[in-house]
Amino acid sequence: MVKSTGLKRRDFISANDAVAYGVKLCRPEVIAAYPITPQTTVVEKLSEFIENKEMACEYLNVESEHSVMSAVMGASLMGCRTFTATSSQGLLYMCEMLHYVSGSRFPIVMMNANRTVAAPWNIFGDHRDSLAMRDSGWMQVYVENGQEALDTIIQAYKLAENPKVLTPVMVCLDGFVLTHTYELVDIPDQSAVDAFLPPFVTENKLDLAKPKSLCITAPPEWQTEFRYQQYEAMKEAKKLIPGIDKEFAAHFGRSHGGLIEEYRCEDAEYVLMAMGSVVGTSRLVVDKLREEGLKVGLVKVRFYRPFPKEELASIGSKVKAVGVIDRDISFGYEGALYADVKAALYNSQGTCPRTINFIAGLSGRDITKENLEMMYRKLIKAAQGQAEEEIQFVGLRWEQW
Amino acid sequence: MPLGPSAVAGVLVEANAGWRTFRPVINGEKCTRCQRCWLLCPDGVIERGEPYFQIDYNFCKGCGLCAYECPVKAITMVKEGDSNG
Amino acid sequence: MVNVRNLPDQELFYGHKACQGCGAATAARLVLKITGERTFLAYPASCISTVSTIYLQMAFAVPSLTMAFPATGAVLSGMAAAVKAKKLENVTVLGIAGDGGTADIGLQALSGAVERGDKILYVCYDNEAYMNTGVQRSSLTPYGAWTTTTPIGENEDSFGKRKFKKNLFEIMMAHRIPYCATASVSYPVDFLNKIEKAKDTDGPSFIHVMAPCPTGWGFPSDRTIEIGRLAVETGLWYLAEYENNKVKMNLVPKTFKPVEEYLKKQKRFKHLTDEHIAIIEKHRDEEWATMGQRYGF
Amino acid sequence: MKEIRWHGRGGHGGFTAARLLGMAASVYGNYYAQAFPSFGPERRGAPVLGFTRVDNKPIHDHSKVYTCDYVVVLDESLLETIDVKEGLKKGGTLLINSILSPDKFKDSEDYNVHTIDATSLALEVLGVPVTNTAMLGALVAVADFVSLEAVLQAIERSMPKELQEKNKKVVKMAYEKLREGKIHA
Repeated sequence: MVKSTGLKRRDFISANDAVAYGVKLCRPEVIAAYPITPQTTVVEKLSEFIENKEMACEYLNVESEHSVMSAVMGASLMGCRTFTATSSQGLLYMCEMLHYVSGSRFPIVMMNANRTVAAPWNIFGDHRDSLAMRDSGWMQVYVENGQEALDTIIQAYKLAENPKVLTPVMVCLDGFVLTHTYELVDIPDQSAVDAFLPPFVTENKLDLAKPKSLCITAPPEWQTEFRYQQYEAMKEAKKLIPGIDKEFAAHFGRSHGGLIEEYRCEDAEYVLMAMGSVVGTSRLVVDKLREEGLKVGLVKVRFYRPFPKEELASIGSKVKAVGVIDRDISFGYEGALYADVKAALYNSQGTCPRTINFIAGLSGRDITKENLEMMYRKLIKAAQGQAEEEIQFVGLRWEQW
Repeated sequence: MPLGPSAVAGVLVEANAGWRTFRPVINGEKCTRCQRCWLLCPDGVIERGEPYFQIDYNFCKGCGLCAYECPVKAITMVKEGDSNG
Repeated sequence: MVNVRNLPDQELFYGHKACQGCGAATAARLVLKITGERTFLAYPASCISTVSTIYLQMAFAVPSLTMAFPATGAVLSGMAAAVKAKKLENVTVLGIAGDGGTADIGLQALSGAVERGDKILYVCYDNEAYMNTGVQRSSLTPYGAWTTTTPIGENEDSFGKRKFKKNLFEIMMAHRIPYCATASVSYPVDFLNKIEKAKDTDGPSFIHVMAPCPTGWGFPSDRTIEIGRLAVETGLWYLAEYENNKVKMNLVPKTFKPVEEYLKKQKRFKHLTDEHIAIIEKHRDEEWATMGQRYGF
Repeated sequence: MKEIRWHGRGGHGGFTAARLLGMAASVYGNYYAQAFPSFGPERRGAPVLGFTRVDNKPIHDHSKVYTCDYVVVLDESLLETIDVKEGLKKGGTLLINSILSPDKFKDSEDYNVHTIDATSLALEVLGVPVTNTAMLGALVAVADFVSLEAVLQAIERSMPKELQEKNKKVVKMAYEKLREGKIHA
């Protein structure tokens, strides 16, 4: 968070409000939404903008998340820039439509307030909802604070709507810890955003002048080719992401690191990799341990899809141990992020640093600075040869039962 | 390939003629051009031509509906391969 | 009023792969005769999608898309919102969906779109079962009908579907929709007039059109129109429209033909006993009595 | 880093006070700030918490607040069921809405206690017993990281017009009372 002075407006707002401001600045033409905690205040704010004539946009109050994604797809396939937001059960309820949207190449941007998935029913944050949507063909980006949330919405449209990409983006914010936390946020000028993000123009739409059918049936003879297009589009996106972040920095004076952001990794021997709000807290722990002379570093995995395989492999090749924090567990295996990171590390040179998977922060359980410090110390010991479980649930409370 | 699964509208790659066992044949003299067959044909293959209505045999599936519904019995179903009535 | 002679020659649904004698294909074709080239069309995964488009073929000549099964109403809402956002004029946002895609899995989305008052035209072609997947029961399958999921088994009380058809027309009326109607492909002029009214409605409109299915119902492919006509003549289907909070019956038979005349022509009913037939007849009479009271005829 | 914990009841605006303080310190002051409520569905009348973090450098910490420099209690009855001093740092400050004097609450030299009859003040000016802004004014009087002027600006920015003047008045009155030591300073 850079305290910028060159920009017009600073406000003390929640990350959900920051998302709403980001969306407003991108001038979507159609929004459809269904409320769910902790996403709700985003769509409330957008409704306010529209009712106050601060924003010209068609707003549909739709009856379910499945219909939400169907409605924004309907608008997108008519050539409109669209937005929606959801969370948790709602995201799962629209799962079918996520595939329709990505498969038919509509560059919808959606905010997901990360919240765990029932049962047990719970409204608090972890990444089990969005990670369950890993293979839906959407790009996924996890942000660290309100400023990054606002900025990432703007970047997301730029990325999604690139003609070589035309792939939807899910911007993920940790429920409550980010969505309902107020911070100082720079709200860019409309003119600055307009200069960065041109209006949405696409050939991939229903057009009376050039009638065609979208989202059609493809038989086995052609399905693979359409899937290959999606695969290529995501690869293209991966190439573009760092450049879009740089271009954003040139316009707005802020950067968030593209695919990943490294923190004090230059000479690091022990690094933690994580997504979302815990990255912020981890920075403090890195600073503290660095003061002790420990060579620790931190990697923010900003994009989960496309996955920053080479970037992580490059870091992995230089360090002794890598810890991965997952606010998720893939039952029967390990954390979803960990599995991907580990595969990336092995792929680099056939060797791999010592790795540990920390399962933490499930359904809103706080990840404390003490937890994070413990993770680093375990990594250091593991690198020195001490036995450590590969998959560790942080802060289990069995003893209190 | 198009970008994404899309297709230009109205593109047909395969005729339906092979579906038929019987084909409808219009008797132009009996036909009153009431348009009932034209209206009801599921495949829209009847053309309101002048002086006679015609059938697009590339896409007629031979369902027989036109012959059955013709109020003046101006359409007969003829087995494919047999000579026209 | 529609004059058939003035309808355009141009076919906007052509070369499709529907079964011989398909009632749904006739319905779709007729709808497009009225809405014309300036139509944006959505249909769910269904018979209509399967028969119209398999890459590269595309039998619809208007801009269209295949939608998820439950989502027709919602995608139409989004398209209608886009029409407003883009300030497009003189266009129709049209949905064509089957009975399952409308009355079962798609009911939520349809209800939402109608409640919001989005300007869409939704046509439900009713072939009374999930035909695209091979004749499974839907909530619009009639009482006593055989389907692959209401088979005639060894159970002595097994006689096909045990429940009567859901009343979709009344569900739409309960929304106070600006315009809705029932129709039949067997009464094409009535149907065309209703499409025209629906197209010009300011807000959502809905047409429930009976579309006999030779394959699923078990009758020869040239009898589609006759079967649909018999459904109306026996009183098992009716032609009505609703606007300004009033129902108008378009056709009230003075006497009904015996229901056997309809049922016995279809394989799906061939197992029915006289008892079942009596139940169907009684139900028909009760339904008409109720409608008579409610709608005042 | 200063960490402030607000104890209130659902619907009493405790989090609004937490947020106004953060806005005053960051938008109208030279600090960075963060504010968040006790997460979850809010039930009117139930004990709730609000938190404000203020620092002179960007705040990256997104873990919970475990220790605090200031504890503000909007409703004295909360003291019966909640240990409001939990996590209060040595040298920290406890600010309570009460007609009683501070020494009634002070059982240790480790922290300072201030009291103010915020309820009477709120009733007098606002006409309703909503004490969040009175307590905010009182906090400004005893804390050193935010100015009265900044708080008044924050109110102007974020409150509906019809509430602004009265709330600014309450803030000023509460501030004056604690500054002047008229009531149990």
